[in-house]
Amino acid sequence: MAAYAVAAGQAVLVAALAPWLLGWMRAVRARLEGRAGGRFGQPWRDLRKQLRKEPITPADAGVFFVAAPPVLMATSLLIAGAAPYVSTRGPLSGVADLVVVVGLLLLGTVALALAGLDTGTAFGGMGASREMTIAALVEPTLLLAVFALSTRVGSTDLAAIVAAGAADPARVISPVGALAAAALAVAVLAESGRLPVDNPSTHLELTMVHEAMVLEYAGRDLALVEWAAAMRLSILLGLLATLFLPWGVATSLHPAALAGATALFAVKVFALGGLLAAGEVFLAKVRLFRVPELLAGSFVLGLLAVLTASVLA
Amino acid sequence: MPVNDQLLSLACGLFLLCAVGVLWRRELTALIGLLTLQGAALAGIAVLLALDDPHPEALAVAVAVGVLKAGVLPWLLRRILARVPAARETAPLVNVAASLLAAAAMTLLAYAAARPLVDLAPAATARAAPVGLAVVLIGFFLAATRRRAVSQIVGLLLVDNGIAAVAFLATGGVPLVVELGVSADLLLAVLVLQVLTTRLQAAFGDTDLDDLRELRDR
Amino acid sequence: MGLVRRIRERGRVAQPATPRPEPLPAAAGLAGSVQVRHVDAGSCNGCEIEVGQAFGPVYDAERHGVRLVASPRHADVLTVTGPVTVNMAGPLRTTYEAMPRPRMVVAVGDCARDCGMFAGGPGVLGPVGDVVPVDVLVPGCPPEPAAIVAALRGVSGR
Amino acid sequence: MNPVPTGLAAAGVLAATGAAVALVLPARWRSAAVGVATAGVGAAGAAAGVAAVSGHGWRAEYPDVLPLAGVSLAVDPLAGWFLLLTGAVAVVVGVYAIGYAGRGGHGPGARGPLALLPVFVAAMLLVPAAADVPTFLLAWELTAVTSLLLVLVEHRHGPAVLPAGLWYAVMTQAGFVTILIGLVWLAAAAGDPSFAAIQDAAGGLSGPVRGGVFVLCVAGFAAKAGAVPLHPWLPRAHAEAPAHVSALMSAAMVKLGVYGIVRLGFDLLGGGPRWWWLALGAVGMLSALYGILQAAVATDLKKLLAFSTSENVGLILLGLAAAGLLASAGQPAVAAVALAAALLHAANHAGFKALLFCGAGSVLRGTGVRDLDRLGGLSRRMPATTALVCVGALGAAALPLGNGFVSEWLLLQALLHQATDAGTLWTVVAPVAVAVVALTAGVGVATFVKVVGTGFLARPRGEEAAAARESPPSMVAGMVLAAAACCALAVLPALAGPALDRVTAGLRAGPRPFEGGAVDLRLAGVGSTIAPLWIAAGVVGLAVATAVMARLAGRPRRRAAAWDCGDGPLTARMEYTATSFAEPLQRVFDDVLAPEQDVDVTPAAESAYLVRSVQYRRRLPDRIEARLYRPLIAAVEVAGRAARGLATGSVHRYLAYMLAALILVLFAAAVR
Repeated sequence: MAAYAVAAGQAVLVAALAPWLLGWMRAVRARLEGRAGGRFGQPWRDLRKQLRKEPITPADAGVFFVAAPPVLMATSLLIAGAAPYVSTRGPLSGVADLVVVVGLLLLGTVALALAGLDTGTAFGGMGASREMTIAALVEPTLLLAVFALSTRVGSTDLAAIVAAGAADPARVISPVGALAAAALAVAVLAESGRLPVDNPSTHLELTMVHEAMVLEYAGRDLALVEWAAAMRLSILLGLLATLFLPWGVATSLHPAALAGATALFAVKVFALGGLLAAGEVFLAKVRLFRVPELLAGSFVLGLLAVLTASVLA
Repeated sequence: MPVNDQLLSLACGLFLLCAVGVLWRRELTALIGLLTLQGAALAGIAVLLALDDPHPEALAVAVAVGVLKAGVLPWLLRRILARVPAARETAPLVNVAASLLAAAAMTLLAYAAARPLVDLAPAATARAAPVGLAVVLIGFFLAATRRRAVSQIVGLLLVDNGIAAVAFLATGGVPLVVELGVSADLLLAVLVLQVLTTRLQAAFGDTDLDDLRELRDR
Repeated sequence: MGLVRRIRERGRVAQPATPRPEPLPAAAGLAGSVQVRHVDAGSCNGCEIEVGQAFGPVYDAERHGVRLVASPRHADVLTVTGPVTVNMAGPLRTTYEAMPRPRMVVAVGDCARDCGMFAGGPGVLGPVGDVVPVDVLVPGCPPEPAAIVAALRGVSGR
Repeated sequence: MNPVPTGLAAAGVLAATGAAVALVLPARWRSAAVGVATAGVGAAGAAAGVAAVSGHGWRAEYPDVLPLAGVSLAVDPLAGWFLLLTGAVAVVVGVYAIGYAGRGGHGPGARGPLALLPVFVAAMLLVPAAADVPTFLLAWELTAVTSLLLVLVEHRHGPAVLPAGLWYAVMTQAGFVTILIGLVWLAAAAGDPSFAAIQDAAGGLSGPVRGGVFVLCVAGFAAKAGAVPLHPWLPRAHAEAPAHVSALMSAAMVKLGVYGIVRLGFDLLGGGPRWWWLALGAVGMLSALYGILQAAVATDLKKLLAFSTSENVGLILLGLAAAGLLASAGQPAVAAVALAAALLHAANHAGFKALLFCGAGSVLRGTGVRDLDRLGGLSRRMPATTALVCVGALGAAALPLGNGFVSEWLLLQALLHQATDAGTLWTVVAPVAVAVVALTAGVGVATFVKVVGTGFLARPRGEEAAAARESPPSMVAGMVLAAAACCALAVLPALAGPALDRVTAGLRAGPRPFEGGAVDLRLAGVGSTIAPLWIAAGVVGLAVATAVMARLAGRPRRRAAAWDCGDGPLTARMEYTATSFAEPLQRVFDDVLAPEQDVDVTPAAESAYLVRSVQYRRRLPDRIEARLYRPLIAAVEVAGRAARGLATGSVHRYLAYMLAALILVLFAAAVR
């Protein structure tokens, strides 16, 4: 029972943290660009307002358009609850599998892509087409990184991987870990629609990927989509943090350990987010057809990680 | 695993990553930067091996390799680049994504092919020997598929670095004379190519080596 | 790296913020968050330059919870500039219709208020208020960025 | 009473009855009677299969049925798995055919095609039940002939049907010849044509014989399975055959090729050296990647599904190859997982592909087109079909909540398990295989988003789609059955666990792949668990909860015209089409697909800079076919022309040839 409470707590934690993370990243960026920028809590205010506004369904759209935001939100919540962010003693062992997590993320992407196509607008279709292309090309990198990580423990169970890493830090700081982290980091950028793959703050439709799919959403639909997108960023950064900096993740259900792990998780995710935001100041979006190059590079990194893992085993 | 072995595997990883990075990047300055880093990694490997078995000659080779690969050769390349305005590999014969996949395939091949070598001397150092082989293959690939003269020189230097790495790792060091002889050859090659590039630039306003076909008698 | 040095030397270019203005009662539902969609209904583009400045690093409307968005579906506030021309009346109306309720219109510039120097011109239909209901007017030809920011702050309440 | 022979006998009787009834009854009742009979054949076969996988073995000899060889039947768990799979597909297709073939008695509703349908199903059921080489070959050929006739049913309706039939006939017969040679060679070497005897003798055969038999038979089986590069018949035959026949062929018949490989490689020959499995794995990876890339850029719905069949067969073959490789490297526990993954994926593919081909048939019937670029808007006009196709697409895309996901997860588990003592080869092959599976899965998702998104959602892109009608209830009912099977496999794959345990145990492939678990699928050899039921419950429950909570928090929904940037209403021509959706992928894989594109720009008369119209044309020739088969066909044509010199039309000459041949044979016999 306590384990289920931990899972629910994790889901709530990630859901609550995600808008703050976005605000923090915007603030870092604004600071480096010489602007004053909004407050950390601004994304939360945006969400609160959007939730109260009226949703609009395009005339030709059907059930997919309406269903996509809750489905996207549900996949994010499920991953947030199942992944061992705070404790490795999660109850959802058949869900907290790295391959399942990759699949659930893809399911959310697909829901949104279908919604984009369901609107019948040119931009919706364009965004869906690009998003699916990128998602398809990211898969090999993601799974090779999974491969490299799972080799050490002989299982793709996230809790087992994190627990093994927390028990033996030397395994994490190794060439395998570094290569897998680099490969996964590029994949995370592509999955969460950050620079240089997609520009989350663009207003130019022709360069949009994620934004183009959601141009038709309004009101609470939009709130759910943006909230879920923010959660996906937190989830992915959280995965990077827990897999490659596994220290502090609670291996018991002791309240003190859980509280410490929660605080540490927030610190790790915010640090990674700040790093990402600072890095983005120095980057420009690459052309869509240069993205495969980037992903091929990260694919090679993943492959090297796998090879290194078997050489050093 | 002892610290020394860890450092060695780190140096080997860096060595291979630099080669992959050379395929990844298009800016010629970045290529030279990566080559410098790779030279440093190679020197690092040599130093670590020399420390394993303290030997003044081996240490001298390591230092010489470091000076040459991370100092002299990159400096020469930068000088070439300073005279040639085209600073990017705009249209390689094989596109970058395919090159990277080819690099992955070659790494796998190197790993599979070097297995007997590893079994022969099952030391930690020999286990990393496939890295050198992979770099040799990547170097050849680079030289074969890039248009700019500077990229091709970098490719040849990768080949040399790879050979040196295999020699170091598999045998625990190359005889001083051999290594210095090879390096002198290479220095000569770079100097010749430097002259060639400058002439090419003067004749065609470009350093695309495919233009050399124009010189053929018809 | 040059960019790092520039960032360190330049620091913050945003002007210090003025005290918080009186919030509009009509905008209470927005609760400190305003997303803006901009429509140029036929202006000389003078106002556009000023609107652009309002969202630039110096005036930085983002710190008051105001953001430009790419679709009227995402927007709460429509900023409109210029006298409404015959050809832009329809698109302006559709844009307003496309916005989810509650929604507001901020008319920017003298032309938006009374067609300014273009009044009576051929192809000019009339001021913005004739086409969509206007909640806030920002006078000026063109208005200063600070005035635009102040008007938007009135809507966002921050 | 043993249920296996009862089921098989019932299937035989029902098939004969169905065929007879089809020939006798008037057109009005024909499709209903035959549909019910076909479903009955399927149900009987499936019942026999269920009995076999739950432990009822059976074998019987009928020496008098056929002269010389006799007929020998046996059903073990492996045969039972494929009986179940084929029978279940036949139930779906039988119910579906009641409506699909009930169009006034022409095309698929004519006497002959309907009479063939139950016979085809019975022939397919006979293949896994065969227990010696002659029976197997007989059943195989019966399947090939009936399916060929069924492919040709609509030859008056389209010019592409006859060439499709020709391709299929040539490839399937060539495949039959290689299987014939291989199996006869094997039987000769073993000294007895019965499978049991071959199994006993196979261990003592020499390496070259075993290898030769494996290569010959696998070539034939892979051709039947539609593996690249033996696939060119598949997109043609599946696209041109009536939908229910496509469903049977793609979901069931293609699996018989897989059955053949499993039976031969793991049972009759009992495993083999590494190069067998490396070659099989290479074919599998090539099929998977090439199939899905062609599917991703295809716009013909049925052709797309056919290429997706190649892809899935590729994944299955990859699983088999991994099983063989791991078994030869001394990793029986992981090998069992890989084998179970391949078998489960065969079942999953049967489920979703039967559903999708039936759905394609409904779309074709409702609109008259199968070009995705002219479809769209069907979610309003054909809601039931759309919903059911979505279930199939979810499975085909291998996304969580779909049935394909579970088997791909299993396959990945087997490949990801980095067995340190499995040797260098495995260390090098496994990452490549993982990358191929991952890319296949990713592109597969994009492909099926395209199918659903451009085929069924938003506005219709052509007037045919605008006038679409929903299918009759029996077609929908058939699809509902298939969808129910998909959902069951997706949510409770653990139910298949004991059956798969028994199949792998019967093949002596290794220990049981699964540890018990009513809801979770827990792997014995690999420390991983998946709980599809909890995943599905979590996603659905959380989505409903989110939707309800968001609704309570906010205002009522409004419907408005889509945002058109203020410039007039959006037309269907502004929508993304299937071609435009796939364009980025096509560009990324330009070097592999080598599309032929033309862009014609017609300028206006007033100025060269004003464009009156732009025309874009794209053709995607099958490159493997062009490079591999065109030269072959050309060579055959040259040889044929040369051989025409022998045939002058003189009867005396032909008789003389026969005499010469007879003398030659006798001479050879005498010398020997």
